[in-house]
Amino acid sequence: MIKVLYFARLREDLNTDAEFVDAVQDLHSLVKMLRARGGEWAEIFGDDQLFLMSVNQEMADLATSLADGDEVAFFPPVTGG
Amino acid sequence: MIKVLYFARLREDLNTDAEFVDAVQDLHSLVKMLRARGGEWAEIFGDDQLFLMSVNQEMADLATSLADGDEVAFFPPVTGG
Amino acid sequence: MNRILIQNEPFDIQAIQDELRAQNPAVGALVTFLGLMRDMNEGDQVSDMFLEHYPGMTEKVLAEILDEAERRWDLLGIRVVHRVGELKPTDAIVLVAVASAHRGEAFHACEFVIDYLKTRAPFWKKERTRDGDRWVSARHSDNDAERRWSE
Amino acid sequence: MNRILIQNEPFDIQAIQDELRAQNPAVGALVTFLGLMRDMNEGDQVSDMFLEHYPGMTEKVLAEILDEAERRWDLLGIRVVHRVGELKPTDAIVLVAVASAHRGEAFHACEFVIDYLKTRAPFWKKERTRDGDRWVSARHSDNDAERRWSE
Repeated sequence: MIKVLYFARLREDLNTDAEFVDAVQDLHSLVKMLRARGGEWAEIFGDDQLFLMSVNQEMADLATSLADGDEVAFFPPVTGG
Repeated sequence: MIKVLYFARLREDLNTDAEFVDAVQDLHSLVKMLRARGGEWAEIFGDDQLFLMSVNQEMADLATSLADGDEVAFFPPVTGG
Repeated sequence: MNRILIQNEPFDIQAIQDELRAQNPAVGALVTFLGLMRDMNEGDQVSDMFLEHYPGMTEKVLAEILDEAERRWDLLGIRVVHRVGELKPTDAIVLVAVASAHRGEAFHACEFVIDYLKTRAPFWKKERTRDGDRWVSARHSDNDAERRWSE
Repeated sequence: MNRILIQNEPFDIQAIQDELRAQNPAVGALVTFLGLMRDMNEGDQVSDMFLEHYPGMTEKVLAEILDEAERRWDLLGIRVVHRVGELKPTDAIVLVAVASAHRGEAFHACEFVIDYLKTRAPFWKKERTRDGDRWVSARHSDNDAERRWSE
């Protein structure tokens, strides 16, 4: 299983803060799966300007591979400081 | 008359903190006059790396002209901060 | 030597600066950046703000930024404190303080840390305005500021 | 808006920083440089220091530097405090604090003011070492730091 977290605008728009999904090969596969849910999911995960990704709390990209037990997070561009 | 002030190492080496001298045309003439005193005076005012000058509390150079009542100061390169 | 704090409570600016210089006569320069909440953003009045973050990753990203700053410059201590949760205009949001023997290094490292924090640390601001709540958009100027450091 | 203080007494860093942000929700960034006395200089242990200045001219030169900073950047207040007289290692010698809406301007202006102060304001340091008293020499690196601003 992979733990998936959503933060900020994504958490609100998707109405989800965390879920577990079956392990997939890489972030590309995971994003494709989320996009396939349609509605808000298709909208957000269809535009790579809208989200950033991390795997085990390190910034990642679509090519980053995944393993069982990984923690993935999706969130908008950061605006702290 | 011109008021002449000396600061820091110059004040110590020349053993003078302030004096009044007769008005001269410019800083060039004043420096020449001070150099002519010989000893430490000749040494310091013979090497333009050793002193900076101001007239009425504004940085000045040898070409700066002087008028009766001016306040001139001589001091080493600054080291504050 | 370095310390990173993410907290809901206001922080004590003086205590942090004092700690960096205390009993260290090698410190010749201390540069402190304080980021404060303004009451205006993108032309709108903002009455208050909520700051969300990704606990765990935030600390990890900040620790990497401080490590990189220490690789680049000779430093004698760095402190980063970032508030999360509810904030009001004039509240201090973030503090970055850097101690060094000489000022050039302290200035560069302090600006480097806040520039990288702005583009890499997982914090998100939500503002409350008269027209409702809104998530703050990332600024292009912040990306430009970060890019300077890799030139 | 700006204020320059030359004084024998220690200064209150927190009070100065508070004053610059107090009741001004337009301030988004406050950058503070604190210059401290180190116990080593040019390889020698320094036990204490005497700071001399040219009263009147010091304030005049600093006021010109602050005017120039305000011409170059959009600022919301500058404070400069410089101690003179007897100083010991770890004592704060000088503080430059700059408030602005955005951090880039506050950083630049703060560094500009201290760089110009170092090369233009009539202060002189005399150090006490085991080998006796000595006047501190001007640093080439300070002249280089100043020159950057005219490029």
